[in-house]
Amino acid sequence: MSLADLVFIGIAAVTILGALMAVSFKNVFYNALSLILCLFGVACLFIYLNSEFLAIMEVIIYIGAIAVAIIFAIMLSRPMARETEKLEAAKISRSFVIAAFLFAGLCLTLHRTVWHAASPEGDYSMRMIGKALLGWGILPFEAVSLVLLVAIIGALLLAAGKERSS
Amino acid sequence: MTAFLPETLLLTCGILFLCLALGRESASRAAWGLGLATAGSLLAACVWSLGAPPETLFFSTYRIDLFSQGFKTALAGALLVVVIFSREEASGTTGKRIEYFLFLITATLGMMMMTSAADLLTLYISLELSSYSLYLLASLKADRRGAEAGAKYLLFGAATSGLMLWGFSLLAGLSGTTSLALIAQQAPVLAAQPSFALAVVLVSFAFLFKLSGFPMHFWAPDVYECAPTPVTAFIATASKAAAVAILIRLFSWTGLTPALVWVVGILAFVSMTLGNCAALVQRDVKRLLAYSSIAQAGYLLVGLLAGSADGYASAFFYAIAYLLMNAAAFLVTMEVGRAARLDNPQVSHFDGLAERSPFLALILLLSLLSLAGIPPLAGFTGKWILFSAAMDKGHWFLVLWGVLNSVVSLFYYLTLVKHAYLEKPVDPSPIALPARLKLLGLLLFFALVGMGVFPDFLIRFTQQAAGGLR
Amino acid sequence: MSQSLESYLFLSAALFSIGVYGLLARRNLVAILISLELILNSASINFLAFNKFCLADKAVGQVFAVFVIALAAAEVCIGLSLILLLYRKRGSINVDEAGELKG
Amino acid sequence: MSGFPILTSILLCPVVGLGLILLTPRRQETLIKWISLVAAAATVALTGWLCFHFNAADPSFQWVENVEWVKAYGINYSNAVDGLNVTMLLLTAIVIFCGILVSWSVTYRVKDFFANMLFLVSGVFGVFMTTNLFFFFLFYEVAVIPMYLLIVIWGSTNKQYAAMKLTLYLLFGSALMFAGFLFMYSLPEARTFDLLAIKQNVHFTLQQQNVLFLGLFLGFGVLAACFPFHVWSPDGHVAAPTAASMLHAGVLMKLGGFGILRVGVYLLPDGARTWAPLIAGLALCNIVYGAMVATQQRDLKYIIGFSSVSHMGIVLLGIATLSPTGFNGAVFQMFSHGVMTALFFACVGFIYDGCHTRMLDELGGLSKQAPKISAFFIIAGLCGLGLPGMGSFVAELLVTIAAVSRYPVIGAVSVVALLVTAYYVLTAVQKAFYGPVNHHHHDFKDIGALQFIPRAILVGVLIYLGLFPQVFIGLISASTRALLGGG
Amino acid sequence: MDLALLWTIQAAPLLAFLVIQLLPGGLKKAAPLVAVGGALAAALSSLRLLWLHLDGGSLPAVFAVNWLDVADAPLWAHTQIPHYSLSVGFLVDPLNLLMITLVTVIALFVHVFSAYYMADDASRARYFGFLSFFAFSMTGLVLSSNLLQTFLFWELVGLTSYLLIGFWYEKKSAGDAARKAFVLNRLGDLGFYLGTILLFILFGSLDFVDLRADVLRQAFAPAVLTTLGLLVFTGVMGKSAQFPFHAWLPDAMEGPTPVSALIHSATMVAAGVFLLARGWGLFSASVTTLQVILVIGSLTAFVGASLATVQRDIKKIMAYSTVSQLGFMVMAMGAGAPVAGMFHLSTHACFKSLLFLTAGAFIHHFHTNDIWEIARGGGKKDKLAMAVLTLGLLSLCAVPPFSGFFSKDMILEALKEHSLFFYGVGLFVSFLTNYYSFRMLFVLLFSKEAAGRAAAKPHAPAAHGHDAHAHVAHGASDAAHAETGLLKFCRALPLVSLALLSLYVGALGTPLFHNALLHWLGGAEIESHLDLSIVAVTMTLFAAGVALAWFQFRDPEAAEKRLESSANPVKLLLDRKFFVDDAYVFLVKGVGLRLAALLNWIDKKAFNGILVDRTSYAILGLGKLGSKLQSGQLQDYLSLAMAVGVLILFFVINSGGVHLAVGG
Repeated sequence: MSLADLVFIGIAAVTILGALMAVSFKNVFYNALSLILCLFGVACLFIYLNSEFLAIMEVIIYIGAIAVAIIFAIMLSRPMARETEKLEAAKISRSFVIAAFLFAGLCLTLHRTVWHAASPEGDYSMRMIGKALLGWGILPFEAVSLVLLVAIIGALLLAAGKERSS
Repeated sequence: MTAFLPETLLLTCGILFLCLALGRESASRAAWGLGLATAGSLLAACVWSLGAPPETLFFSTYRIDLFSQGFKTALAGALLVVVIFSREEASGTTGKRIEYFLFLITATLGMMMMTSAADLLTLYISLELSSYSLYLLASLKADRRGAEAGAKYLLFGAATSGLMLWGFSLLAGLSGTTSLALIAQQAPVLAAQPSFALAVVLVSFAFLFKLSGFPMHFWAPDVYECAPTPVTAFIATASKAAAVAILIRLFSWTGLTPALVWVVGILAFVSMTLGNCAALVQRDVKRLLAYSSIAQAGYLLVGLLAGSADGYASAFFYAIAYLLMNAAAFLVTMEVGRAARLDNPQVSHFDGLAERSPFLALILLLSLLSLAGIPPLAGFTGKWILFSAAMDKGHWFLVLWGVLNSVVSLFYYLTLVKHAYLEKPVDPSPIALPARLKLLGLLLFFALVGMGVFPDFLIRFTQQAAGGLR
Repeated sequence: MSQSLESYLFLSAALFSIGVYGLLARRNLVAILISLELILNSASINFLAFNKFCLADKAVGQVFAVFVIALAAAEVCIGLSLILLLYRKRGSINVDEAGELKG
Repeated sequence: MSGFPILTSILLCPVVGLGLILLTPRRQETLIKWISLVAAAATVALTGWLCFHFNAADPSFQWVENVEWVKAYGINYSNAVDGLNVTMLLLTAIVIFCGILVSWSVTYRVKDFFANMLFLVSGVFGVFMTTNLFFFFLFYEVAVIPMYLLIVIWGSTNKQYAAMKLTLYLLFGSALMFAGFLFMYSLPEARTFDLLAIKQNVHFTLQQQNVLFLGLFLGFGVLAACFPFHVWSPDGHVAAPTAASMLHAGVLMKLGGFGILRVGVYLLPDGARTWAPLIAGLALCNIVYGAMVATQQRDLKYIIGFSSVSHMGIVLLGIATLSPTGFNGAVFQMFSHGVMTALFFACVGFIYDGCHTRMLDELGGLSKQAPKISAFFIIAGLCGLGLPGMGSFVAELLVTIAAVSRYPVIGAVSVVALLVTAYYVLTAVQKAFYGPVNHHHHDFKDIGALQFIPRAILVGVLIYLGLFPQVFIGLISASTRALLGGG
Repeated sequence: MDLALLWTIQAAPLLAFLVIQLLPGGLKKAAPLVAVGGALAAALSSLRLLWLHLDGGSLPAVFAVNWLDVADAPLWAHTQIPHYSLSVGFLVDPLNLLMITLVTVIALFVHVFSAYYMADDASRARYFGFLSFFAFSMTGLVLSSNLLQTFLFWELVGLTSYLLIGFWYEKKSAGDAARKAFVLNRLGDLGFYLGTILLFILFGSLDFVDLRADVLRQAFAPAVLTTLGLLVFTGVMGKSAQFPFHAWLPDAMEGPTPVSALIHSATMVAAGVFLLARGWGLFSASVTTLQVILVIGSLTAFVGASLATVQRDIKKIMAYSTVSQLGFMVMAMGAGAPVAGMFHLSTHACFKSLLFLTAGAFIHHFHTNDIWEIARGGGKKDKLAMAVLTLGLLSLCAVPPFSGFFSKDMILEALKEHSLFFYGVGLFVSFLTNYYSFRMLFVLLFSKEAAGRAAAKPHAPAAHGHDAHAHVAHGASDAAHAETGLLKFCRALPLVSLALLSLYVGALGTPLFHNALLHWLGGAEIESHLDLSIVAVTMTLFAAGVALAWFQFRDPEAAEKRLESSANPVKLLLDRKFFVDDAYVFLVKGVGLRLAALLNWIDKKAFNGILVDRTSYAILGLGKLGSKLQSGQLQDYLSLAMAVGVLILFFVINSGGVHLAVGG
């Protein structure tokens, strides 16, 4: 087992741990912080998958924007940060059973499947990504801008709401 | 490229609305006119594009064929209907008129792109475009209940899109490509893989969410109830049609293994039964219509699981019929609600509708009977060919169950009819119907009867469209 | 070989399941949103893993993942504003207190 | 026999009438009534003409009309008639004509009422003339919904419950038909909904026949009020307004018997053979059980309702014999029972309008006050109890002959109903019409000339049928023989 | 000529009926005239027909047309008959001619008498309409050429009987009696109907001319013949009031008395006996059938006669007497002597209608049916009535030379030849007949007239005053005074004519007239030879009967008191009419209606309750459940969706494996 493998295992462990903490801490603020940890792990995994670009994106957008926005929102509503929620045993066990079975089923399925095989070697460069975005990905690329636009306007509208209607 | 005209038009109008949104308050008065113009010209463009030869655009990620253009026409029609509904400000949209129309347009654009998407990525983005617009539309009425419904819709939808993404990734991993055409080529070989079935299930879950079929139907009653009525109508018509389109595409690409047929069959079974039974105990008409739409999703699935060209054609036909009859039903619901100064008319508000407005009562009668599948209306013919396709594949039990379900459904439809025709109204003042709605009602009337009695043209059209799917 | 496709997939499946667990178990809407992010991330991992092991064109998976991230951002944007709206209207962001619509 | 599309013209009469009524202003009530009457009279004239010019010796379908409708699904708008259809068309025309005359006194929502009546009857005409299963089903359901409205708006006595029950029950039956029709279509040799083409091209296996026939029989049996699916019918009869009851019991229920013959027996003779004993048993239940329960009723309309159940049993028994004689009897019974119950309801409706009650205990001495209406009722009652000289006697005779030859025990027991029927009919007559005048209805007036006409027509038909049955049998016997494949 | 006459006989009463129905309100008074006209036409035509065929040369003649094709293939697996059809038509043979003459002539007299009797009734147009319709049905029955046609008219006479019994329908008892009559007749007719149908299926023909004993015996096994014969005989039992179906006949006296005279004594009830003669081929084909017929006839004769001995109501006495005499006729048939039966039918028709009309005359006058009341009212002062009554009774008691003597003598003779036991029964019944006849006569004759009766009893007691209804407005004496000459004529003519007929019809069967009637009916070989031993016995019995009656009723008032106070099992048995009515009440109310109530309950609870209501509740419950599933909790929704998803996942994995295995 190479070092890379060991590190990989470590990263995977951190990711899983982050994820577990992100859902299990009762305080939502800790959840958000755990999420950041988890996302960091994911970004590292992306590097393992030869996608440096995506790793950077993950850090910039996910951690830099999304996670921060979440923390922002938590901070915006002061009580939220302090509040620890009471969890219902029934709900927890229900969810746990479903998630466990889901995991088992997914693993079983994934394990049994023969995947399309391709060489891991190839051009992972940003240039290729840029070409793809302006090539076969042009329509989604244009569309996603519309989506973001809609999201922003919508968010403004919802968040502002009161001011404009009155 | 001319075939891309409808989308171009929508995009242009969307930008126009965006500009308006930046403008002054007074601009919102022009919104309706502009919206109407948009929808009208869109419909014209779609009809015009029907004649376009089949082609693929944007490096084979976008597919123009009779099927997609047909559905786009239907979507444009739905948009037109909803815009006509939106002349008066729906409750909760005050001050958000421009955004309202903008979201309508982006949602329609997303749905149109869905019908044409030939690549997983395009499909994903267009789906999200329409979904996000719909989430926003549904929560426009930013009150307690509206926010709750919006949040439920969004979270449910986001979870669903997570599932879908998983499905997409599995498809990509199995086939080594994201092009749907290429996936379709490999589908017969891939069908033996358990992950493939899983992927199809996951993806169809996402589309079931749009179709509001079991088990992804839970958002529907709550959202239908709380969204502004025209928005509910839009969700119930356009979104549904788009879901049918994409389900047809999906099944025609991936094919249906026996196991999947079982799965879809069981989902259809539960959907029909649950929707119809739960509708029996509803008092809120919009909620009732939501459950009815869950049941209708079940019928549609019965046709879809036939997996034959006939099945797809009949699902197409039924989607159009469903669009029309739901539009008619919501037209009446909206007007009754308006007369009662309520956004959520209860069954009792329909009392004496036949005296207050015989025309509305007639439209209601026709739409509900059509929903129940009573001849000689569009819903009947649709159901006939839908179930006929399923029967061809030997799904006699589902067919029988479906028809029995429509008997059950007749109970609540007729209850509504009874309220309209029999009960004495609390407020006997006549309901004045604006001319545009009257005209729309008349059009829907003729469309429902026409599709029921002279369905040949449309059936041939849908069969031609379904024939060109692969 | 720990860095096999399967190990990525299992990891992603674990993330996915954890996300689902959080989605189903947490009461706090923000926590639910966080769980959703886990699910989306697991999908991203999938895409990139397949990108490496299954896809010939190495740009495809990456592009897909980029879009996933972009849309996740949009989703969080709308989601957070909705949550805040709900918080304003109800004074609570617990999901089980938003149960007025039922039946 | 191509040329003038007379069948479509018959169908168009009520449809055009309906259109005209919809265009007529709501206040022009008399005009609306006259439009419907003229439309109904036109159907009587046309069906009468049809009966006279029908070639009774030819067992094949005549006056074939065929227009391609939905090519992809083998749906043709095709009409054709044989003896069976012709007589049913005539029955429908007679009953609707009388029904509209009887409804002359309707004052509430006149326009809607007559529009519904004409709509309903269009459906019935359609069923009786079409040879395409799609249109068969279409017309069938077209006839159901107006019935719901008629009951729920103009009905009485627990009308909402009854109307809903009736509608759901009938549609439940039609659901089975629906599945059966689609199954036939789905067979590779078929790919069409055309009755004649299916008969010609498709060779059902015995198992298919057995399953399909059972399904279709249950479907049609519901409409024919076959035991134990009869429960909708008495309630429905009771709640419906007069003319609707007439049409309902007189014509709609006959759709069931007609369907069993036209679709079930015609297409699936072997299936019919398999299930015939079961049908005979159920029919016996209908006959005896219906009559027994009728003795316990206190409401005149309920009595008639259960008597209909009993009489429809005779139709079913005739069908179950699977012999031309039995079929003749069944069809004859459908016709005469149609006319008879129409007469019954025409009388009870009038009495109810005048006395505001139908309970036997609250009636009495009506013969004294209103001898004419009483006489009509008594005549209908006598027909019901199978008095010779009336249509029902001949029908029962034929059915009993066929039944005794095929199922001696069932045939013999079925005759018991004649006794029970006599008991309840005479009890009803005695309580409602004999005895001293009840104070509940001291100002009840006998029928006038206008209301006399429709009832007199019905009585005339009944007696004519009873005296000259061969005229009727001659019309149908070639066709009934052909049903089982005989020449 | 024959056909025209037949049509006249058949159609004249129908025409009268229709004309009466169509008479406008103002002309309703003419109804009696129309009806009498119709009856007269029929009577004259039938006499003319009889005259034409007296030599019997061209008989039997059949005029029939096809009525209904039934089948073109064998109905029964074992039969080879290729074509079944039913016909209608006239059959003319001596039996028919005798019967039709009898019917039309008596009908004519009754019509005339009715004109007197119903003169004051407001509904007499309806009455005469029904009466004419009865005449039509009865002539149809008599003239019909086959068994089914007979059944057809058989039912129609039943209907008119029903309508006329219930003529005064405001009275509950009248309605009840009418219904009872119809339903009991129906009960019998079920057998008739089934028998006819079975015969048709097996034999292929119902024409009387085809029903010959030798042919039938060749075609069928004895058991089949017995079954057929007994089935048809049930109809006879119903119509001719044979035990245990006789219960309706006494109740039928609720109808106007002329109706009783015509329908319930002379013609309709005799139709059963007529049918026995008509279908003699069928009945005589099986010895067992005849045996049963004989037993039933004897029972009936005994029951009728014994019950007649305790009645106070003059019409009831006569009704039971009719039952008894019908039993006699049926006995004759059972003993294999149809000619004797028919002979007795003819004579009985004359004297019994005479007796009923006399009773009617009394009732009309005294507004009571009770013989004691009539006697107190001065019944014996009505000389004409008393004279014809006595004459009729003597005829009934078979005293020579009255007509009853000859016919009854013939029956007794046949019985004696057949079996001594039944001969004994016949003699005993004769004795009873003598007893009750003279009981009535003595009561009427020896009672003392009560003073001021008319004033004291303006209305008859409810229990007896059946016919009083018509006269509510009038006092008795007023009515008497109001009788015009025409009405008196209408009263007297039938009485006298029938009396004469009662005297002489019997003679037609004696050597005096060369046994004309018997030859006519049965051929040349039948002779009536007075068996002096029988005459001696009957005369002894006559004397005994009269003596017993004299002994008991020479003082009617005392007898009345004595009867009221006495109590013994025999009296109880007779008072309760051998419990036959109770048995019927039990069967109908205790068994039939209870069963019906049970079925009704099942219909409500089981079919309506379970099939409809419970099902819909279940569906609604499912709906409530489904709506409860929609709990409002987002995570419940998601959990459910996910759980379903996981289930599907495992399903897909497993079936995918299966698929792989199969594919591999």
